Amino acid sequence: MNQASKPLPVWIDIVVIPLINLMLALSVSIVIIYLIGANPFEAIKLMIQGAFGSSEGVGYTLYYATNFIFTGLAVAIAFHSMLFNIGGEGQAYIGGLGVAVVLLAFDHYLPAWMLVPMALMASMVFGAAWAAIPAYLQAYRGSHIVITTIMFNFIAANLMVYLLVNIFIEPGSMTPQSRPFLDNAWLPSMQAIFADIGIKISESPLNLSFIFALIASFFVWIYVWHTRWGYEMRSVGFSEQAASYAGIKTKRVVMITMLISGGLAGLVGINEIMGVQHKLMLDFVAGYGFTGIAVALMGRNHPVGIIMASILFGALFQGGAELAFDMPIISKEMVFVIQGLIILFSGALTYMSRPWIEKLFCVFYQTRNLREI
Amino acid sequence: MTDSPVAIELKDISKSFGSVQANKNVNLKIYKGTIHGIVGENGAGKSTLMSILYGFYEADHGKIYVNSKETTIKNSTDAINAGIGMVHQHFMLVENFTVLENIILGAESGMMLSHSIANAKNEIRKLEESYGLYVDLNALVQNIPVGQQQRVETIKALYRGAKILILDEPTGVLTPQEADQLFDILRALKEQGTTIVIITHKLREIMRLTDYVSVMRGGEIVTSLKTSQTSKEELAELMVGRKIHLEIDKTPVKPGETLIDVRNLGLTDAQGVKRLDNINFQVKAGEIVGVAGVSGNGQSELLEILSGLSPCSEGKVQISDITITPKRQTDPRAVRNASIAHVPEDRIKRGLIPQFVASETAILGYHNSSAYNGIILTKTEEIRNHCVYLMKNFDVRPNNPDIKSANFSGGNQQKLILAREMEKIPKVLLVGQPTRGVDIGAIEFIHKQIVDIRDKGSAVLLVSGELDELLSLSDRIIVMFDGKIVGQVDASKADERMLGLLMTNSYENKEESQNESSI
Amino acid sequence: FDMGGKFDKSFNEGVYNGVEKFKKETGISYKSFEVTNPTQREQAIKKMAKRGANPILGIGFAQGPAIEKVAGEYPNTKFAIIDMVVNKPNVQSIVFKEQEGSFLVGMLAAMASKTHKVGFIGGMDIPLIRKFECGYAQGAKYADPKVEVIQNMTGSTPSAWNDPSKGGELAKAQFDRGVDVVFAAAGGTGIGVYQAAKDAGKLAIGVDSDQNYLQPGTMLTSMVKRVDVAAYNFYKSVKNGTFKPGIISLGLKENGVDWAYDKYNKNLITDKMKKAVQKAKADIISGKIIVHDYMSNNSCK
Amino acid sequence: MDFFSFNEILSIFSATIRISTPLIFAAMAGIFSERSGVVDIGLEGKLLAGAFASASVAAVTHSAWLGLGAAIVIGLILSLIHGFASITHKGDQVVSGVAINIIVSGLTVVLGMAWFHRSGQTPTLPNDARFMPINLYGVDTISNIPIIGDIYSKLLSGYNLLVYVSFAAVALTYWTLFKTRFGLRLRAVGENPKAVDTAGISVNLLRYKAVLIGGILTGIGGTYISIAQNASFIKDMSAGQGYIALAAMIFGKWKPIPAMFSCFLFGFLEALSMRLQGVSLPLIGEVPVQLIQASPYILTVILLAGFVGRAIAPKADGIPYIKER
Ligand SMILES: Nc1ncnc2c1ncn2[C@@H]1O[C@H](COP(=O)(O)OP(=O)(O)OP(=O)(O)O)[C@@H](O)[C@H]1O
Ligand SMILES: Nc1ncnc2c1ncn2[C@@H]1O[C@H](COP(=O)(O)OP(=O)(O)OP(=O)(O)O)[C@@H](O)[C@H]1O
Ligand SMILES: [Mg+2]
Ligand SMILES: [Mg+2]
Repeated sequence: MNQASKPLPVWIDIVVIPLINLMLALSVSIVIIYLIGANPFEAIKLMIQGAFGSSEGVGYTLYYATNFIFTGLAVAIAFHSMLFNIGGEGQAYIGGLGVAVVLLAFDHYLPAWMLVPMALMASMVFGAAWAAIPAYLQAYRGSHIVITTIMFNFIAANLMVYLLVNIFIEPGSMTPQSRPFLDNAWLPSMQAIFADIGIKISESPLNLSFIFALIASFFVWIYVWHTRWGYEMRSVGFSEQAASYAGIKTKRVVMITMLISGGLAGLVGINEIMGVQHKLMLDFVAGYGFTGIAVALMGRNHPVGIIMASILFGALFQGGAELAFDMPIISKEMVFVIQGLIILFSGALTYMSRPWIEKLFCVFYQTRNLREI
Repeated sequence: MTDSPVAIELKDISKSFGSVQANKNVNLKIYKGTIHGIVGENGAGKSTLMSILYGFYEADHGKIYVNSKETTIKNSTDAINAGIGMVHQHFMLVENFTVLENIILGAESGMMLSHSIANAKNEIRKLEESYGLYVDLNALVQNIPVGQQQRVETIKALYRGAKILILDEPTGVLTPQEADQLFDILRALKEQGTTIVIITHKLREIMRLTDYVSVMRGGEIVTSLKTSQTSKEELAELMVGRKIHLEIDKTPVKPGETLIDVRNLGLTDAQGVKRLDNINFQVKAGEIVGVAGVSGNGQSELLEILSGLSPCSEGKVQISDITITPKRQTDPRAVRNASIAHVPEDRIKRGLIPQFVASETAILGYHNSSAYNGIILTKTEEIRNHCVYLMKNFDVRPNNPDIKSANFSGGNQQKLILAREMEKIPKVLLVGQPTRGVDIGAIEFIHKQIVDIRDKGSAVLLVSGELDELLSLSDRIIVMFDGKIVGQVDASKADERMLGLLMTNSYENKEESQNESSI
Repeated sequence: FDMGGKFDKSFNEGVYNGVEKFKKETGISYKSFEVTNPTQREQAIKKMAKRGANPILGIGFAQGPAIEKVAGEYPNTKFAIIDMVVNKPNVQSIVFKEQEGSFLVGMLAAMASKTHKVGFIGGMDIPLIRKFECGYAQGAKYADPKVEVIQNMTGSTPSAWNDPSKGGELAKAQFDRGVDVVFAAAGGTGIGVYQAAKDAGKLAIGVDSDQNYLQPGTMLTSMVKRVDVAAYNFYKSVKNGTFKPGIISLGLKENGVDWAYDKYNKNLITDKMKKAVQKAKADIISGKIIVHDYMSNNSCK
Repeated sequence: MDFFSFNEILSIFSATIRISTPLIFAAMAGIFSERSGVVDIGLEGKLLAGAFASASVAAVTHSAWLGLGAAIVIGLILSLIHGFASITHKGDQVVSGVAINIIVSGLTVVLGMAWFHRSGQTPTLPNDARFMPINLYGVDTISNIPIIGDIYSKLLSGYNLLVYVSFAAVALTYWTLFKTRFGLRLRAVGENPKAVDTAGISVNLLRYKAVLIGGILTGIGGTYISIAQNASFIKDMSAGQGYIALAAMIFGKWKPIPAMFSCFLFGFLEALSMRLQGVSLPLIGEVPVQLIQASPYILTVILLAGFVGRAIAPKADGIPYIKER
């Protein structure tokens, strides 16, 4: 969206500027942490250590990143058709429902290698189905997708409470959650996978879904930029009139795009339900759908950017949790503040420092040129 | 050159966008009360120079003198205060505002709108009367034809008290009649002391209208001349740096089988207005049929139906292998598969996707072809090579498939679209406004390509607002008025005057039909 | 020690008070953590165990599975969980008979009501909240067979526990239907219910902690769930070496639940009401009255 | 259907008005902002911040008015931040809004704990530090007249001042947008900022003004939530109303009066759903609570699909204005 005004070496745009933004966000956080009476440098050290300092920390970071990659991709792909899918939250929730339905129905009868693809399908189909009505209404009735997807988030929440309390609940249980799946319906954890090949890593919720997320990113990249369908999708996004001139069925493209988007969001269900919780429960989406919006925008709607932004957000979540754990004075809300500041500086004030750097860069080059003369 | 005082003087103006130097040490004097033309190829830097004068861009260095006083123009407010007004090439109008609201925007006479509106109405009446600038003040801008929109822009400038008026390619989108009216207005303005700077690609207009003319090339002013002391040919050569053939060499027509057969075609729009009424004509292979008409008389609708973009409500069309009736709709994809190519009238909105790189635009509409697709993946290399090939064939500059489509000049965008549509030598070629806003070097080239493809046996249907283009390219010309065909003439036997008369068939009804016209 | 995060405020505050009391008395420090998403529950508990924290207390039913898992991995660490049953040799499960406390406040509501209509406002429609509601309705019917119990749930998303505006509107809607005493089991949402009751001159009943002080004159009573005592006792027992795994079920008899009677609501409770409630309490303790538990069959009958 | 007596219908309508008030403030704020071309997802955060500021200041000073003032100041500050990111630095408007929401959600609790030591809640306010319901002139006498009196006393009278202010805000928004010079320019800048720029008006300044007005309005809206509708701040008490307001604004096609009515619609559906819980419908029997709770959202979708045509946003909405293009 932002047009770079003057050409600078690429490394400045993708390395230096993001770093500066991160620094700025951290400086503001430091001031706030100092004001509430904690040692800010200790806090930041804890946060970084928590996120990346141990294989367990990294595991958690990547586990969160997995969710963000799915929801970020969902938002991004819709964006390429100029559709603002705010419904990732609900689609992920329903995607998890799909996973649970399949696993609860078949975990007694089928082996793991059959359950995994079935659950993958179910998560995507359910997520896509939840996106289908808003998509249809947008394409054929002109209802604004932002409103309909927001509404569908609420509807999904109500549906899930109803189902969990009245249908899926384990009899006699206090908790509105389904029975745990049998072991064969658990997605292998990274720890187990690494153990198989002889590498020991500490336990974390990180599981095979992370690989699925990377594969999904790759597919999105291929789909958007290297297939005719992606071409059509971007055409519709940039110019509906030109797209129809080119013989593209714009309404169908809107439908397909939203179905893919919903399917991607639904994959959160694989990570959470099949990979980590091993049962259907309330509120397992925990806002990942909304975070996906920020992730997609920060990642410039490109899979590589989304993966990087997801890891940043994963680190914020994990590091933040560790920070709150180890520094009682810092509450989870304080961690929100730090996260918000980082989003603000790296996502919205992205180019704030650019003019300065441009100047610096010019001066630097001029002096170098002078010296050469 | 003369003793009349200098209204504007530019000294050493330079401006670059990144690595592109759009203006290089430009020096220019414009005399008070004259009409000064600026010509130059696409991308020569004309618009940039005028935008600097109007404060839309800031020059990297150089000085501007207005009425011999050095003036800093950092933004449009400065320009307006210095008495400069501008009619931009792409209108700066708020489409869903009324004409009146657009005129007073930024020049309101008080806090309250009602007050401003009352005041403005009187003043605009005065402008209307003294210059013949009539507009419907209460119409929404999006509902009035471009000619009217341009008047709105002009009134906007005058309403702000402009004594110096800049017009960037004002006639690009106007019909000859509208252009004539504009020139009358400009002459009236000049009479009353306004200084006018006009950018145009049409040398004929320069010769008819201006007192002085400056030629730009590669960001520099090559020369400034008194119009009476130069000629079209000289200007053309100065612009392009080589000789230009303004005449087209054409072999006699050798018509083949009928490829477009339109019978009793009719179209009634959602409001129940008849946009097309009982249209009948044929186009044969190896023949160029031109469609003349004041814009808004059904030419665009005709093109849209033939290209499958919109359905018809009556009659029958046989085009290539495709039959179109009200019951049997078709779509652009089927049309293209039947070897029908379409160069749309509005290149920015339909013909290309500004955000796509050139190679992507180069396959728009053909993107499903197996030449560019594997089973799943697109063949990126093939697409790029194809684009490079098209660019070479049609002399698209810069010859780089990785540049965003938006960043080519209009003429080059047009060449790329033409290249795409003509490369496969379609059976039928539908072309709308092929040279709108394109410099004469490119026009020469485009005309030659269209004649070439006809000689290769394509049936060409050409919709254009340029009468001389129609006259020199077409073999036959049909004239449309109010959704009907009011005349079919042999191009070799027709002239501009005759077409003009046909196009305005019943002049008294014209105003009415324009109000009904589409956006 | 672990805070059950998003659940209700009054409830967590109770635990906090109990733990603070223990800390003050013994000088033993503790670590707490508030979760923001389901995955963090296990993460936090495990981390505490790993760091050698002993004992560890999980608060709220949502912690159950996490405690169960971690307790298996750290068999030497002593755990306790409130509001949930976990069958492990090193886990003490502390559950409350909320239905009994709710029964008593239900009686009070019915007796205080002039319209024979009493209200219940829950947070989310989940079993725990139905347990409250069910006991409340039984108590109300016991005291006044003609009474009508009108119930509402606030929502289906976590914001249902923090939406006082909606709580207030729900209360007003119930008042419009003739309710004049309302019991809120909805966390932060309850604040709005109490405020609405005060603004409308009706009565309200608090939950978990003694909330009578919040709106004196409006708060008829509170259904007190002595999580503070439970937490305190648990730590104490570990310290004294009297820790016993298994289920501890705290009802009226064990002083785990009760109704609040203090200086703030003295004037609202007549002697007659007080007597009736005290009698019922005794009857429940003695087993003469059996309050049906929603959990036993996921139904209120 | 005979579930609802006349009195109950009146009470549904008056609940509708009470529920709609913060939505209206936020929706008007959204209209100002988006009409100028700046998307404002941060409405939610600004409402919450306003709620916190007014409750805190009112708790300390015992003055509702000072609370209101503080909320407005906070709204302005947050708007400046949003403007700084998305107008001055052409940053992504949605990301900026999301960031503001997250920061506010955290910071209100952090500050609340630091100042009032009550897990993020502010002290309960006495009535004289709140905006209390006011009775319109002559309510006591008129209320005795049947029907008309009921309508007057129950439907028109008895709201707090800010409810009436919200109606005034709608009128003022309408007037500003469509009757003043400022409004003309504002609408123009959201449609075609280039046109505004070439007309000699600063695009950025205009957008800042619009966003700042939005800050004032959300400040009032937040004040309503914490010290008029309620008597203290509770964490996350805006509970998604900012997003609903955004939806209402789109539903109302970025026009003040239709947007107000869509706020009413949301409010009404919510008020209705509260009263439908536990009521059993003929034939169907008792409807699950969740279905009733979801009904406002389901109905909105149905209405959107059936009755409301394509909503067309201001053309430049969400697009930072970069001159050199
Ligand atoms: N905003 C911009 N950013 C980058 N380069 C620009 C920009 N505007 C113009 N240029 C460059 O400046 C050159 C001159 O552009 P300008 O618009 O002045 O041409 P022009 O003479 O008006 O062309 P035309 O006849 O097509 O209107 C172009 O070749 C282009 O490369
Ligand atoms: N963002 C940009 N980057 C680089 N060059 C640009 C950019 N925008 C415009 N240009 C250049 O500016 C010049 C003028 O652009 P403009 O949009 O005025 O087209 P034009 O050539 O004047 O159109 P027309 O053919 O209708 O007269 C073009 O040569 C184009 O290459
Ligand atoms: Mg130009
Ligand atoms: Mg041009």
